[in-house]
Amino acid sequence: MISKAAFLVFEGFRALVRAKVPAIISSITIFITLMIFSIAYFGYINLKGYSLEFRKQYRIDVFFDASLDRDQCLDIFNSILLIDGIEQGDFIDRDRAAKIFERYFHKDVTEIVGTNPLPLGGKFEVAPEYRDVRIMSAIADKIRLINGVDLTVFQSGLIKKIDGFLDNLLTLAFIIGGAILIVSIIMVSNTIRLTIHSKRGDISTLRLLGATDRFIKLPFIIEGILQGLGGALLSLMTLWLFYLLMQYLQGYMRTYLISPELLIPGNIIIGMSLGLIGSYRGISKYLK
Amino acid sequence: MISKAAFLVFEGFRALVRAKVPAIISSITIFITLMIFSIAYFGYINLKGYSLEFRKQYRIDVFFDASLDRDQCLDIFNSILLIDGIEQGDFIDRDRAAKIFERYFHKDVTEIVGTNPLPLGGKFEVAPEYRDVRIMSAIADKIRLINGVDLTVFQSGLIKKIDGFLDNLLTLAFIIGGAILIVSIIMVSNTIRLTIHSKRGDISTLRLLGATDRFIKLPFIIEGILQGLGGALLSLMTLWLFYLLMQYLQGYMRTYLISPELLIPGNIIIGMSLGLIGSYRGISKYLK
Amino acid sequence: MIDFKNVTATFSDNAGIFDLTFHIEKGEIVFLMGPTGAGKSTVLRAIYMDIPVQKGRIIIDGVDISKIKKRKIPFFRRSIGTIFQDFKLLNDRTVFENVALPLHINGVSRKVINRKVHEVLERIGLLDLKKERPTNISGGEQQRIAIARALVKDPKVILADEPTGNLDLVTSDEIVDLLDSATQGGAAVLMATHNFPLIRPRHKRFIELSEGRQLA
Amino acid sequence: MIDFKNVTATFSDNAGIFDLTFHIEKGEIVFLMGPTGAGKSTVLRAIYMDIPVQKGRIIIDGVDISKIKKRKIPFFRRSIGTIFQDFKLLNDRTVFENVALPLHINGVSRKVINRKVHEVLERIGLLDLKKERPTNISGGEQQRIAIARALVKDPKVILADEPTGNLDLVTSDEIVDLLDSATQGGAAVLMATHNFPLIRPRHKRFIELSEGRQLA
Ligand SMILES: Nc1ncnc2c1ncn2[C@@H]1O[C@H](COP(=O)(O)OP(=O)(O)OP(=O)(O)O)[C@@H](O)[C@H]1O
Ligand SMILES: Nc1ncnc2c1ncn2[C@@H]1O[C@H](COP(=O)(O)OP(=O)(O)OP(=O)(O)O)[C@@H](O)[C@H]1O
Ligand SMILES: [Mg+2]
Ligand SMILES: [Mg+2]
Repeated sequence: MISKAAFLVFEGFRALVRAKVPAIISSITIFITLMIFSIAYFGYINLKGYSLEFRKQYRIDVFFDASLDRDQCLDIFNSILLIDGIEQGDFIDRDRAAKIFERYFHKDVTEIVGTNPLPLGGKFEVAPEYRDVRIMSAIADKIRLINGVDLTVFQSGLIKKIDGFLDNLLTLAFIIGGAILIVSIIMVSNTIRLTIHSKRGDISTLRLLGATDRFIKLPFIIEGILQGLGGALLSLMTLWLFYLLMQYLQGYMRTYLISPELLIPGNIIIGMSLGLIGSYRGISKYLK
Repeated sequence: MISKAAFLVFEGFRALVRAKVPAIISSITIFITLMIFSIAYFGYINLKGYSLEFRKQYRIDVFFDASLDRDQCLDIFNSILLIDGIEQGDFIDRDRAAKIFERYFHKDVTEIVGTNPLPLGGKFEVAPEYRDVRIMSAIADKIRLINGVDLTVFQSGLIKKIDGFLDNLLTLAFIIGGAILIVSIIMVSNTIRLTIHSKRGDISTLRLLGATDRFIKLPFIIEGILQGLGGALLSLMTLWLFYLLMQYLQGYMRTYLISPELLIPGNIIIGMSLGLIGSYRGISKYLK
Repeated sequence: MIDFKNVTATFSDNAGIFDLTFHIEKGEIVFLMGPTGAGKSTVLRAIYMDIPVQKGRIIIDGVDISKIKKRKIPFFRRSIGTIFQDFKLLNDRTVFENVALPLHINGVSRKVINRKVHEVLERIGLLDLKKERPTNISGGEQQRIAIARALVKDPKVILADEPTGNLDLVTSDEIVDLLDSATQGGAAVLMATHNFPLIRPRHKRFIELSEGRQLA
Repeated sequence: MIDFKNVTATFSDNAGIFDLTFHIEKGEIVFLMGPTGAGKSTVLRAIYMDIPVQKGRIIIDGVDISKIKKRKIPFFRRSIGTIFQDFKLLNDRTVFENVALPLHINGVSRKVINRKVHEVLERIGLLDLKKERPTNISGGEQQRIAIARALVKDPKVILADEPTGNLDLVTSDEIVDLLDSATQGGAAVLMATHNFPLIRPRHKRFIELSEGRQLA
């Protein structure tokens, strides 16, 4: 039994060498699949990265009652900082407010009014996992209930727009990713089915010689796994070149790269699994 | 000669029926390729759509000399409207300025100051083809030189950021699109090569019977084109379902759909071309 | 060993075999004669279960083969050595690998395989070709490899379909000798052939077919 | 018509044909004899340019075939009717389509094809099978289809490689008659065979090979 299993494994290896054209084509298919996977994933983490960067700018603005003095305002400011989800805050005194006035009207408020009548306030950033329209609205509502808070501004309109945009993109990325997954498996198993189809004569001879389905299947499956490994190695080599290019382009456009600790085992495991699933599906369908 | 050509065309049709498994698999490959193409293009026009929508918000803010009265300001406002690239403008009188003040400080300016000391100004939108950081900066510079203009504000920082982001996305989309194009051709021609490989015995027999390369090639190429047509029809059917889904989702997320006038001939032409190129490459490589 | 009881196996109304009854003993060699298209290959294919039998029973080594479960067919086929009319060699393997294949299927150890394959190639005189591909040897050489592949596993039943069609008289005679000698080990041999001059001098039993029916 | 001048075509040092010289006239049938592995198929393959010739010249119908440009080889092959030892039928076409193929390659009109294919199938007695696939007919029937495919285009040169290996004596004789009758139309026929009893009564010229060399 052991010598038979060894023979079948060995057969799988030799099948690669015996029928080079189909083996090469299957490997290329898996290689391409892995490239598409990797690039899609690369696109996805970049989208995600850009999205997180944008959400960094989400903040809640608070204005205090005009009747309160600076110290009272500071107390309220500090109590807001303790609210769950608030990461950090920026206290806005009269001078900061004047700067903001200047930013929008490009005039010094004291110059045109004589005094600085602007209200005190604070800007708050939320922790990354709270950067979402719904959650931030809830936080803004909570702040609004605090005594001495005159007004809470959360630009939910703009944020909703950006959020919506990013969500659309990520949804699209997911739809595409899911499609790619299904497509890859179909593609690989079709390619392997074709290579099996081109050996249909040999398969029927093996059956007439008394080979069980297992005996016929195993070499194909091992060949499939090896083709997957081959495709994975090819894709890693190509991705390495892609990395060099991206590193070079890093100066021109910001990109997030997949870490090699994820990329290398990921490609090898997915490649071999594709080979395994593809050949298993292919040969099983054929033998039915 | 005519009867021979007719025979070869007919052979191409019959090859589809004779070897169903390879024909179906080739059609599926082309179908998948077209789906990827269509979805990628769908993703691209959505990106483009979102990008244009964002750029709609790009504008140039202008403030006028405080010493000028309303009519003088209006004259300057109108002269700015005539500048090349300016699409439309919004004159900001004292009341509008007060509203802006309220938007940022959430107080009525007359209430806290007593009068309305805010400057007059205008907001200008540029025509779509001018919505670009470099071009808008140039326009802003031009406005700045006009007599009576106190200040021109063009938020080049924010715009640069959004521009950069969108450009990154579109660059990514183009890299992926290019990759898909190359990959599809390889994929289709590999699949067709495998189907040819499975007929290698028959090809060598045809040669021994005195068939020219042209005689051997033509049926494969016609078969390839038909497989392309089959794949295109399959993809159109699937895309139709995808459209129904998208129309249903339209309520939840904004999407731009490809017009059927582009989609239908596009898929058929690309599908048949893929079949043609794939089978031509496949059989030519094989016969060499 | 091989027992046909009113066996009918048809492809259409007038092609196939009809109502055949015969018996072949352990250690016996029987020739299946008949012109082209008479149904000789059909008889053999019915035995190794390549085609279904519509009527009657085929009993091999005491087992009614219609009772064999689909899952068990491979194991049944392992006990039969078949020489196919069209050889059915695997072109992507060497001669050695082709002959070794049935032993690998039977799960024989590598050492035994090595010895047995060398032995049988020696016997048919083609040891020199062991590293060649079937596409690179002559038609008669291919035929002898197909014979070697059937004999290498010392089967209880040997089915030979026109095993000398591509061989000259001398070599053909040697092959029939080889098949004949297999009966000494207890095998039952059924050999389909049209070559009457080849088998006439042997005075063995033969079954004659014509249009799927038994003569005499 | 077929002229070998000191032809050597080898696969290795001791396999192939060595220094063959012979001549076959228009309208002549010649048998190529020799045991298995003697080089008969190699002679035929050298003629239809399936293998390269290392030394000597082969002249067919006045043309030195080594001078034929690669692009012109298909046109040269169209003038030859070859019956391959392993038939080389296309399994994905019907018998009719297989036989019609050389005519399609030669660009004959559909009407003529129809007539000629029916004619030749009638002559070899297999018209009933015209809609069958080669996989669904017997070995001998396949062989006769291969013969029909070679004869259908009325070639000037007919190369027959063991065309009766799967046929009984009566049918074999009919086939040789058929090949012989083709010489009446002026064709040169070269038929490789081991079946000496088949050709002996015909008193035709034969070339005998042994280990790639000409005897006598
Ligand atoms: N798969 C098939 N489908 C339909 N008809 C078939 C099939 N196989 C064989 N036949 C027909 O059955 C008859 C017997 O065929 P078989 O192969 O048994 O003949 P045979 O005696 O072996 O002939 P040969 O000596 O030519 O090999 C023939 O007429 C043949 O055409
Ligand atoms: N493609 C090849 N590569 C290497 N050796 C070959 C090849 N084809 C044939 N040979 C060898 O050349 C010799 C002659 O082969 P050939 O096929 O001409 O024999 P043949 O006379 O036709 O025999 P048979 O009667 O068995 O068909 C044989 O020893 C064979 O092994
Ligand atoms: Mg038969
Ligand atoms: Mg030969």
